[in-house]
Amino acid sequence: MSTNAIDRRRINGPQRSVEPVYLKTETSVSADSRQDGRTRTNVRPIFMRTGPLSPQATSAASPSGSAYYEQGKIRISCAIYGPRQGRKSNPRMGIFDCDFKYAPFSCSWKRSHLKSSDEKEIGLMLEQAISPAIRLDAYPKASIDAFVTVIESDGKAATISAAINCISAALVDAGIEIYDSVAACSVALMGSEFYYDCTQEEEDSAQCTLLMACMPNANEITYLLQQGKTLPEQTEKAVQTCSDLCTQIYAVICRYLQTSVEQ
Amino acid sequence: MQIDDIPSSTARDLASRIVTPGTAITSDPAYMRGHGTFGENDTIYSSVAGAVERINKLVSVRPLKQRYSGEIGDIVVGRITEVGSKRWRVDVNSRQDGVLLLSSINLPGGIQRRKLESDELQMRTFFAEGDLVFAEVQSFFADGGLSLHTRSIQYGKLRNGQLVTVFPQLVPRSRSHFHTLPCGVDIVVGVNGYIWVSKHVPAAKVEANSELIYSDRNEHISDSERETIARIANCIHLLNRLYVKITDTSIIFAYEASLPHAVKDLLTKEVATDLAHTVKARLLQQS
Amino acid sequence: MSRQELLSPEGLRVDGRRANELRRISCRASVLSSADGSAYYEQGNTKVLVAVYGPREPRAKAQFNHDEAIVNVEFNVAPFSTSERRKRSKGDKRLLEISSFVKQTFEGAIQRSVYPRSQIDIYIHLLQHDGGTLETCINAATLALVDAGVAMADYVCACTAGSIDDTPVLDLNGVEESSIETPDLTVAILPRTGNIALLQMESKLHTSKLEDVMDLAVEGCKHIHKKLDDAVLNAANDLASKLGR
Amino acid sequence: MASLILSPAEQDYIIRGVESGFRADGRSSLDRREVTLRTGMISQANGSARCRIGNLGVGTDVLVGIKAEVNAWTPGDGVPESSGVLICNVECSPSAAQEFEGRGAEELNVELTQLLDRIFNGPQSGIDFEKLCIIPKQAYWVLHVDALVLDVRGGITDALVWATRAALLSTRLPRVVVESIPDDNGVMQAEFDVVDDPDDLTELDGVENMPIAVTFSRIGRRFVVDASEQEEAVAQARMTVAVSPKMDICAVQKGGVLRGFMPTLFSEVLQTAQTIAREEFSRFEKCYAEAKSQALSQIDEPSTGSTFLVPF
Repeated sequence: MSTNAIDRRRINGPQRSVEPVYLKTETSVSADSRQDGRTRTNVRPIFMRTGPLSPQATSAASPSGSAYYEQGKIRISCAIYGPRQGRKSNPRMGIFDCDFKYAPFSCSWKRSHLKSSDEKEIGLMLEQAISPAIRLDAYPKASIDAFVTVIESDGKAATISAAINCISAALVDAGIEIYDSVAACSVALMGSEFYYDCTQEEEDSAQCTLLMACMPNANEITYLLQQGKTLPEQTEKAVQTCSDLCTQIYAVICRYLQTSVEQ
Repeated sequence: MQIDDIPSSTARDLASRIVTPGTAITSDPAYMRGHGTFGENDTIYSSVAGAVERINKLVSVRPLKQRYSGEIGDIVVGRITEVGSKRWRVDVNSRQDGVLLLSSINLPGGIQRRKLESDELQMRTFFAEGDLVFAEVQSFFADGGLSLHTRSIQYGKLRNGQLVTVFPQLVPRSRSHFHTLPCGVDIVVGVNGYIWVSKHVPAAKVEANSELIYSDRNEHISDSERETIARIANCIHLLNRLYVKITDTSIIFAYEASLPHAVKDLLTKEVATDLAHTVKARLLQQS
Repeated sequence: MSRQELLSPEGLRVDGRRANELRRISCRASVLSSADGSAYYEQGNTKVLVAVYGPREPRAKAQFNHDEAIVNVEFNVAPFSTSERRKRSKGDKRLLEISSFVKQTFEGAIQRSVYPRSQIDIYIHLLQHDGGTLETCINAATLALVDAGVAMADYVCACTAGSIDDTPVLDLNGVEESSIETPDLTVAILPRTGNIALLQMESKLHTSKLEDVMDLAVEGCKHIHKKLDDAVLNAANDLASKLGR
Repeated sequence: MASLILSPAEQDYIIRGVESGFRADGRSSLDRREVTLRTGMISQANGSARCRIGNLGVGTDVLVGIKAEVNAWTPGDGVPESSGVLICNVECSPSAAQEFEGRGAEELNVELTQLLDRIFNGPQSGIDFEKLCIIPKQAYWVLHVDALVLDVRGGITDALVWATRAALLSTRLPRVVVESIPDDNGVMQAEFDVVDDPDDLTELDGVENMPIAVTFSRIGRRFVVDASEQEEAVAQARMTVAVSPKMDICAVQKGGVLRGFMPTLFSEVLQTAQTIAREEFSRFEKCYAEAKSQALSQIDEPSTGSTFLVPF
């Protein structure tokens, strides 16, 4: 996509440069054999580390908590600053603020350095997904800021759910009080079956994508987004499958957090 | 068109005239300039659109729609917007926020308790942002701001009900603004257009323990009380939309006229129009 | 559009008006429920909606002064207002210019000393654009301010005028305004005293012709004053009758 | 949406009221306020509508204008080869709330714009975008949906979807004539020109099965529909469900930062959304028919061309 606003602080390349249009390869998506060999209900392998950006010596500049999260080709890094004196403050409870940014090289087309409107909206989504889990009343007048950078992205809904998992891990690393960790996952409807954790090609050819974040122990859906048309029963079934999938991802996150704390 | 040109300009005739900004009212030097007017080489011109009012030698123009401008002794309802050092800023639907000083509120533990140092640190135990306060205008500041006080026992924090906002011009100044309606609902009619409709709490109960005056907890409100409060609130909305004086009598008229209808239909177009006719008829008949 | 077509030999203009004829004006006061004062104003095909709030507590604690009200104007243009859809960003210079013109005009007319330490907000929405933007904004803002009961020394009426083939022409529409040869001048006056609140012209006009173009515009303003006065009286009488005055 | 701060006592009063099924204005949890709809008041736009949700002319107020423009197709635009596109843009005016001045409304504008885009731009909206393509790989129609929010008294998402739906229904596009003309070296090139005739206008296809949105605000342990301003200040979360006339779910979006929805509550929300959507569609038809008749009657009475405040 060409840059819309003229960005004076950087060297702007040619006004309009376009992603090459690849010859369409035959993508056969069937129940058991997907493009990358996964089965329909198979989730891409998850790898995560907490604390890469926040060395033990806590200087004011370093974040109070951070996490690095990989899910298949998706790579996300997140830093948490806070609780600290923020721009806007609420006397009764803290404010969770989230800043989301794709790296210019992270998607198949070059992303602009300036924050686009869909990045702003994703930042808002992450706030709505995570802040129900944080004990905001324990931090009156303070603000907790999360800065999420997507290093590599593969599938929009999958990237957002990975970002949510990454933030909830970083929150634990930052020692911020939360009711329960938030786990997120996404499914896409192709034909009449829901495919778990889809890549960008699968998402483009899907009729509908559904993204859900929930707190499995607290049994509460903290975020839900469906894009595309489905039958009501399909939405109901999708929410059910998503909550089961979230419980599994939640288990992975918790196991990792326990091992990292024991070290 | 000057007043003096009219041969028999009786006071009543003068009063009922609607003027717009820039029209000359009178150039008779005997008259003095009041609100809503300004003088230019000894002619009085009106600066707002409204009805001319003449009180013996004072000519003023009261605009039909204007924000509340305070008078000393007015009973007002306000919402705390900001907690400052030893003071609260209160939104009273006026040109600027009013000020409630820590020294002009009742301290829990009765009148005789002296103001302590710690009170200044725990301002939010008395009033916090968003709280509704029932107060009286005590004085004016140099820049026209209102200084409020809540020193009498009936004043203080408002609970157990909901707020309705109306045009300030519709609330006439009267002796008392705290009424208990026959249908068992308390209303506080603020002269600044904020009206608090709440469950009836016997006055004796409030005086019993003065710790209660700053609590945020509502008492138990039964469904029938809740329905009556909602009915009264909708009636006040209706009166406001009809641009009719809002007094306890007009509210009672509207309440009685609304009884045959369900509460949620009161503000639908059909029900509201025929309610409007009955209420206007009774008001004309009564006045 | 060659100049000749703008003014036909018989003296008729593009939309059939005479040289000294105003476009059809229709306006109503108190059209928005939540604003203190509001007005909807149509002059020809230019339609404007104005909401006035205030005088109220200034939001930004920094900019208020203790002895008089400050006037704050925000002017935004609906993207569907022009024939070719154009979305303007918040910092668009042209919009800021018009809002500063409106602000200067009303800073003189409003009796700001009556409302110390407060702020009067004027929010203008241009719903349809066919020439005479500044003119319609000022007239609509006047109507909304009077509807809000803000103390003003007098109405502020604005009108545009220009000259085509050396004949002074009143109230230019979109086509006449955009053609390069016709100079256009906007004048805003306080009708009672005739004082000029604003005089704005961005094109060349020979000084000899300036006099009669200005007089024509002032004539137009007087006519607009009558229209605004009727609208205010309608709204006021309507409220007064309800109140049983 | 607009940050109205209520006292703890008022919040408690509203929450207890909702949980006992009796709201502050007498409505039960599923009752909606009256809706007034007007169409065709922006003559220069291809379609326009104005929707106010609230009783006695006091409520959330939205004006939507639709301008259709032709755009030349270029490969990298992300626009499919043989279909038109719909671009939404929502602006909250400072007349709705003082904090919307200057850049104050930017975050809300982004959220509402993305929500409208999620509902109306794409196959889920039911609009036949193929018909909006003039010449594949060469030229297509772009529908600019611009919404102006004049007043916010709760239920801003529903008002936006109502107004956009009415505006798209009343949209008329000029007819396009496509013929192929041999260019200088004999290759047949497709050319088009737009017929500028006010009586020869075509409607959009498939607009009758556009969805309608119902927003559920969670208050305490229950939820309410069409929350008022005070109820939205107390609500801890909200869920907007867009339902098509054939009872398909076209979009679901959760909002609100304080709490989430229990799965049981969500399935109840999904069922209620369908029953309410049926009533909303019949109500929409009635309002839209009245709006069209109102538009005809007003042509001879320009001064009330757009009766903003219903005279009472």
